[in-house]
Amino acid sequence: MSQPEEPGTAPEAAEPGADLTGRGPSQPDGPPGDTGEARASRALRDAATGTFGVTVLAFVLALVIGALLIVFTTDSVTSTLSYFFSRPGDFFSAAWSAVSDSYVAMFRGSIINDRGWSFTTVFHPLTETMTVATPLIIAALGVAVAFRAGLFNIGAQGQVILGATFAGYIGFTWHLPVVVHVVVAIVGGILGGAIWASIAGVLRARTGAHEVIVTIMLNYVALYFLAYLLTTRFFTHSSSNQPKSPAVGPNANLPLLLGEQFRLNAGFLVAILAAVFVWWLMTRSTWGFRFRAVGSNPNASRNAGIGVATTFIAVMAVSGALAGLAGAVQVLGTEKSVTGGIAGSLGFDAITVALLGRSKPMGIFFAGLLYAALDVGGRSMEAATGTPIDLVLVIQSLVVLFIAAPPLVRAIFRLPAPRPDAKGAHA
Amino acid sequence: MKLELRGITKRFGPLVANDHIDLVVEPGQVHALLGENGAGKSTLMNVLFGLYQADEGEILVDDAAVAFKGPGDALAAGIGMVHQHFMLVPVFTVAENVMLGHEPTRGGGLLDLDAARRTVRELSDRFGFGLDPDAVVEDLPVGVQQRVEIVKALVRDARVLILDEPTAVLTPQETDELIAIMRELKAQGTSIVFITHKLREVKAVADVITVIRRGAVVGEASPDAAETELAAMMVGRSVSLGVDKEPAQPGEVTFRVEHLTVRDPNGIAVVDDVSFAVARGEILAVAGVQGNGQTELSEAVVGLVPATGSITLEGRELVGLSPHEILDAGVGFVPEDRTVDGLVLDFTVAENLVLDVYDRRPFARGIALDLGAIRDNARARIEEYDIRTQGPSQEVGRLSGGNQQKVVMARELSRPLKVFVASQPTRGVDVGSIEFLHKRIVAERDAGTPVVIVSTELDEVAALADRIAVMYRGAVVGIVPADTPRAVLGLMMAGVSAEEAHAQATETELDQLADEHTHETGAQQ
Amino acid sequence: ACGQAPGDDKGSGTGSAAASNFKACMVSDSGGFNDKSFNESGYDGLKKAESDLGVKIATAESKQESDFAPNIANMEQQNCNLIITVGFLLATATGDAAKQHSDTKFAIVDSTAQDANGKTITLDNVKPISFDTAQAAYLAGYLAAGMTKTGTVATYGGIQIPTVTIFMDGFADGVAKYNEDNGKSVKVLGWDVKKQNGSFTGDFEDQSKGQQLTQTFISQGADIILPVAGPVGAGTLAAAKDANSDGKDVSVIWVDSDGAVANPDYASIILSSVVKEIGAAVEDVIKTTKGGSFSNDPYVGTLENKGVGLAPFHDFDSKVPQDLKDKITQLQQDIISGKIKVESKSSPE
Amino acid sequence: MSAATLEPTGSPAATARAATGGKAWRLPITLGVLGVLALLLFGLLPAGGRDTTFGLSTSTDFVHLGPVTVPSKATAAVLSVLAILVAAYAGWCVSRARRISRWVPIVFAVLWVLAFLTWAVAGKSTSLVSLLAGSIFLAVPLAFGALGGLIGERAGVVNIAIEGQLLTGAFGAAVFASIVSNAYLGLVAAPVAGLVIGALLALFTVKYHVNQIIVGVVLNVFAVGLTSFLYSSVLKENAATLNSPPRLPTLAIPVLGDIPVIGPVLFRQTLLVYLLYVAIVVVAIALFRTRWGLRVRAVGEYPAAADTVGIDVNRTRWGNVLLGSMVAGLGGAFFTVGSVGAFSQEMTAGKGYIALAAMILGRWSPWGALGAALLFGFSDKLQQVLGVLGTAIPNQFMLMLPYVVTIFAVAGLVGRVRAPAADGEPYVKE
Ligand SMILES: Nc1ncnc2c1ncn2[C@@H]1O[C@H](COP(=O)(O)OP(=O)(O)OP(=O)(O)O)[C@@H](O)[C@H]1O
Ligand SMILES: Nc1ncnc2c1ncn2[C@@H]1O[C@H](COP(=O)(O)OP(=O)(O)OP(=O)(O)O)[C@@H](O)[C@H]1O
Ligand SMILES: [Mg+2]
Ligand SMILES: [Mg+2]
Repeated sequence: MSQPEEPGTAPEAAEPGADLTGRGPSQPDGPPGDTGEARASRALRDAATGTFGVTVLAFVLALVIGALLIVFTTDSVTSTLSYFFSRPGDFFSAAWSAVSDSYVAMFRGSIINDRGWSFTTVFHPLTETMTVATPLIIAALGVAVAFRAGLFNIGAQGQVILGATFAGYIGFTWHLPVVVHVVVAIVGGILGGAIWASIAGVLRARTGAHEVIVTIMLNYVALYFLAYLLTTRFFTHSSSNQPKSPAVGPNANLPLLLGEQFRLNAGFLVAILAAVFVWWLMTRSTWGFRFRAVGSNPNASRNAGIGVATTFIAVMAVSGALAGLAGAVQVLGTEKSVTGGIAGSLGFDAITVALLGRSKPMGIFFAGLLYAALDVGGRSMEAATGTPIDLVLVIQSLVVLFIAAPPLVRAIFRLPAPRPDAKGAHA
Repeated sequence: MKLELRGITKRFGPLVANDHIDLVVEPGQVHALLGENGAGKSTLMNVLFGLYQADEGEILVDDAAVAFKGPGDALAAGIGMVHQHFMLVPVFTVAENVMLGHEPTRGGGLLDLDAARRTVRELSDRFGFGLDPDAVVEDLPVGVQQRVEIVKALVRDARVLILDEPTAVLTPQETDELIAIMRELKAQGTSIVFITHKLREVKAVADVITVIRRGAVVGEASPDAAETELAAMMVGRSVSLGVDKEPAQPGEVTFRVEHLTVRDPNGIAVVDDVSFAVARGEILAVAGVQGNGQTELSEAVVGLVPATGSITLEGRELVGLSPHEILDAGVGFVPEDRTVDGLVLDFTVAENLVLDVYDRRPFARGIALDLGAIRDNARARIEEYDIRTQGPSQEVGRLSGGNQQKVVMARELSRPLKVFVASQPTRGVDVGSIEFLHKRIVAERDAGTPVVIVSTELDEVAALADRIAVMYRGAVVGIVPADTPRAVLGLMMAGVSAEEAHAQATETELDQLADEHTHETGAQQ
Repeated sequence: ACGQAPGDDKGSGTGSAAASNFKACMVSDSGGFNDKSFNESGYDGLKKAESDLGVKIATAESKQESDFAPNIANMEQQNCNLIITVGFLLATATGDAAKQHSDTKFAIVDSTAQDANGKTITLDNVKPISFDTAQAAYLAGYLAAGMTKTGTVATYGGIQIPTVTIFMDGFADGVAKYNEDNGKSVKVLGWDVKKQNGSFTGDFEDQSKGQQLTQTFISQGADIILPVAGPVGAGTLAAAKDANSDGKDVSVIWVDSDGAVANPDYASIILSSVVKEIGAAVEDVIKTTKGGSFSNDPYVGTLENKGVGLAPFHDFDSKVPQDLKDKITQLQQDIISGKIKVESKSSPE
Repeated sequence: MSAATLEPTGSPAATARAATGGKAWRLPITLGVLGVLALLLFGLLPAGGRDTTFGLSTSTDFVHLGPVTVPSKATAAVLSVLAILVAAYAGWCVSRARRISRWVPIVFAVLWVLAFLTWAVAGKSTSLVSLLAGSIFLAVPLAFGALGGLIGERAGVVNIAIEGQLLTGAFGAAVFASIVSNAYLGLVAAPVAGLVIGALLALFTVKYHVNQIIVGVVLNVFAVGLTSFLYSSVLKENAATLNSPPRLPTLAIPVLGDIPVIGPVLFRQTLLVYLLYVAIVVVAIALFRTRWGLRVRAVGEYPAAADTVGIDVNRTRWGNVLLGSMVAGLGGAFFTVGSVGAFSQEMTAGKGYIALAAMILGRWSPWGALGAALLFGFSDKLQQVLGVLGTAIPNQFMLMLPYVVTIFAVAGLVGRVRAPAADGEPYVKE
């Protein structure tokens, strides 16, 4: 820097760490001349108004609203309303127990079961959350890659289906040695997703066809294509007309990480690797540079000699490859056989997770775990208290919305805005 | 209307862009703001216009404090503004842009487009801008967009008019027109705040000059002060305003354009059978009124628009190659519109500085980026080009206009080149930096690179050129020596051939003639 | 809100049956408990068991297929005595869970427990509950063929899966039987038994597609339609009613439950229904399990055990000719006695 | 300044950047190839001697047109040749550097589809009226959804939540119409229900700058959760009072409704469909001809520019998101009072996403949205008709038809579309 002593410019030392490629403004250090005291009090305030504090408050807020919904829909509570004025205590104790039962069940179902009687039962919920998060994280990474390159891949769903189909088919048809089989099946899944997404990439690059349209349409095509495959002997290997494939061979299974008691499998490691890979790809590789440049300003990229069209195709292929990998992990890790609903709502949940994680690998990793925890916890809440799963969807969406809107949470809790230079770049 | 700014302070994070600035604009006064790139001029004006909220200080209109929540309030208070970064809706027509916000309607909220067209024509005729009300703004060269922006501000009859570098891409004649208008407005009692880097203009029109440096007012100057004095005040050191360069030592001719033709979708030749050659160690300046094909010519060189004919660099044919291959072949390119074509605004300074070399050594090994090398490069360029930024990792979009331009120039001039093609290379750059950039361009020439400069700025053309090619309606009217009188150039820019122009341009009628012809050109294209 | 607070005496159930410690649980397939089809019927059976038998219940609604295994596991956590899973999609998950938890009883609706490869496995603690719906659909086909005035009837499904196509198979075969017996040539639109291909809406949600498909059938001359598509069947009811107000005479044969009861507004156009008594079967298995006499013998609902059947004609009772009624009763006897074999590729093994 | 009296003309650069020459040939070439394919597949290759019968009227028509029977092979050939001529005309236009009228692809499409139908229905008969009326029917929610979406997106707010708005609209219409036993009042409740989602969308995106796509996607989940929850906890048990709404009656417009073919297709519809016609026209005019529309588009393209001329960007966005959600919500009424009556869970079945695609395919314009919705509706209905007529193609592939057709339409005919430039960008001031 030319004039470090000038008051108008931050001193060299105040430059943010080594994150050359970081998007948002991220100046952790205060302005020069900060006194230690000011720093300390600021740190305190930041803790409350900072990202973490706000995330916690967002959670609290969503749970409070969820609690209201639970209270007013639980029969044991609403029945006390009829005599609320003669004995309000009943209402409050019923409400309290309904809400606390629900949320305790949710926590026990998704994080740690403190009532468990063995290591297995105590930690089982957490591993379930990790298991469910696995494909979600991977698919969300795919969505995020496209998103940062200015493409909106709404077709993760279809790509997951193709990935699962390819991986599954290799898994239950071929017979290969240990390790090799699972690797080949995974590669097959990656290819399946990449090919499917590339259709949208190529059409976008060659004809300008908008990727949102094409990927939405391809979702349906993939769905029906799989439905068709499931009626053929070629695919189901049986004359029964159950639309279900055989299970993948033993060598094609992703190995379990914690033994038979847990469903947690090596897919979780794959998810971690994928996150690291995407981080590296987007911030440390020339490909990522190119992806991001085209995403931000295709004109300037083209002037700088970057092939915009080829980049579109590459981006979609990488994005689809990750979605395909998610499909592969789903089949080889937990589901074992291919059915029409193999993709569930993975593709759409992945969009939420990707954006909730601000399209960054670390963010996605935690967003995926959070989303999965809500999912897993919600199901155990339904099982334990009868709170319908649909209500869980409502709570889930509220949590996501509030977490994504720190200023709203601050406004509700009447917290001061964070220092301008300390604000996290919210999506 | 009297306007007063008191103690205005605006911070961007740790950066204090405006530091307790006081400014008084008297009614009917042209108040010039001078300051180097990044001094905080635009920021101050944006605060005044309600686009930014000041952290401290107050704004007084006719001695009463006002609070502008947004530009709407400022407009209502009678303030108008021409923005440095155009505030034009790219997909709208000129007429739509001009009427936006105070649209004439025909009852029922239906737009009266005809009325808007008439308004545009009237104003455009008055200033000799030659605007087509139905042209779509994004299709227009920046110079024409600049005129739209001016018309848009004038059409509202503001009582205080802020002009943030309105002349950056105007021809000298257009600038003179604008100055005439400013005088006229001033006579009617309009106050004007005028930001420019061109000292000639300041001296011509300003009543008061305030100089800002690094966010703070450093003093006032009189319009009578010498240009060098003003320049020194702005930059804080003495600046030499001319370019002292050795005469060219043209070497071997390595860059040839032959029968180059670019057609628009309707088949009209916007670059029409253009041929020229540039030798190593020589600067060819392409002069001409905006919209006569210079933009397309430069874009054709880098393969951005399809062209026929031939462009050879050291014997290698460039027509038909992709931009990637052309840049690889050693072409350095500075597009005329930096924010649209030159920079990725939400990339960092460091990233923008390697935008076209990120994938090769030393910035990449295989497909892995070397962030250290990228950062070191950024540090070096920032230092060398005096780019005012909070650091290599600041987003380029947050730099001041002139500093963004320096980023593009720094990037293109710091890789090994076999030819350098630049459109409006010093658009919006302050005098101190122009001096530096011009020196850099001359150094590139002296290192043996053929250089092509496209500029509407005759001062710049005169300062840099070894030879001048004048374009008119897509064709090269003639290629003349650098010392050709301005009057002759002016005639040529109106389509008169070089010989004829020389013949016509006798000493006595020179100025007058040049004026008229160039205006016609402006009106026609 | 000013009512009297109840007394403190806890425990005395107000319901019909005394509370029991027996807990019956149910896991739906991805259609959810409001699918107007087998999940919903199963759920109704569970609810009925709750009020009739006083058992405790817990439910888990699956939103997607990957929910199956965890949902069953959650039910395990709830210490259920009996876990009922609904739908063939849960076959493997049920098999796996049953193997792991041999002291919990399981029942699976519309399928058997299966291993990972989809092979049926017999486990001591799993009771398969399936339905030979084709038998009842066969009667419906015969009925439709006998009632059509245009000589064309139609059927369609939501998605081509066995629990859907078994209806369509039976229906088409029933029509064929009618043609054979009476030398007629009533046409069936929407399903080709031999090719196992026909008309589907593609999902179990989009009722407007069902409505349009029905409209297409009607414009191609069909006047009796059998939708096998859960809630999408509502589209058929609407389309039929619209056609009738345009002067046509179209009627509908409902599936799963008695349509005239489930859709009272449309009773006037519901000719009959192919009923699959999932609810009763579920309640029954809860009852026997609670009573300690759980058995893993497969239950197959047939005409014989009234697990499937043709619903009453309700509004159409007077319109169906007596000899057709007799003929159908006869057919039913013949099927029960085995004289006529109704076969479908999708029949339970 | 006196010299500048010359008539200004467009700068040459203006047009130079607009497009590149090669693109112009895409349309004629695509049409030409399709035309020749039609001639081969439908006209020349099939065996002759079969007839195709098209029904042209419904039983209640005032003027009863008898069905038309034509020789399949010859008719298909003639129609294909006509289509090829249209393609040739388009080519002629391009070679003369003339604008191709927007009717060209429409006329071509009609001829091509007729040729196809003549071939597909060879030896059988089908009703054209039913085919077209069905297409419109299936297009209604898509068109409403797309229209609602584009109203928001023109102001720069991406509306992925169309699905949620349709769903809550369907729910609101069903419940309210049930309670008051009046289908028309359902049409009042539907927009209000859509507004709930719209208000949340605006709150989070416009006021709190949350990523618009995330909010949209999440609101869809929210809408599913909320309506499903209310359905199972309230509606199911009280179906008779809360979920058995009357359905909108068909209203035949006098005279217009009696025109052969067109009448029953266009003018014997429910009020909801007529509202769609009105909405399309009104929004098209409002968006492109009025002050409101100009400002909205400015906000969607370049909010800062709009701001600098005194347009309140965020207020405009609020307004448009709310308006758009009401339009989409109204479209939701189609699913209940507009068609089957009762609400059921997730009954919109992804139509909101198709509507989103229709909006883009229609280039964010009301007429385009309608066209795209009709294209989708038509191919969906066609798929059903062909399936019912009997085909060897597995039903799963038939079901793909509308989706594949859409892909071809966007890739082959529509090409590059451009979203409002600020679509998805929150407007944040320093
Ligand atoms: N802005 C753009 N949008 C869409 N397509 C573009 C754009 N710019 C270029 N293309 C298309 O991209 C294709 C290839 O572009 P280009 O020639 O720049 O790539 P390349 O340099 O060959 O690729 P690479 O950089 O991978 O070597 C061409 O078909 C071109 O029309
Ligand atoms: N939005 C922003 N965020 C952060 N910094 C900003 C922002 N806008 C301007 N700045 C910084 O404020 C300083 C003043 O910028 P400003 O645009 O006012 O300069 P200027 O005097 O107009 O320069 P120029 O002559 O180059 O236009 C610069 O250092 C610039 O980087
Ligand atoms: Mg390239
Ligand atoms: Mg500036």
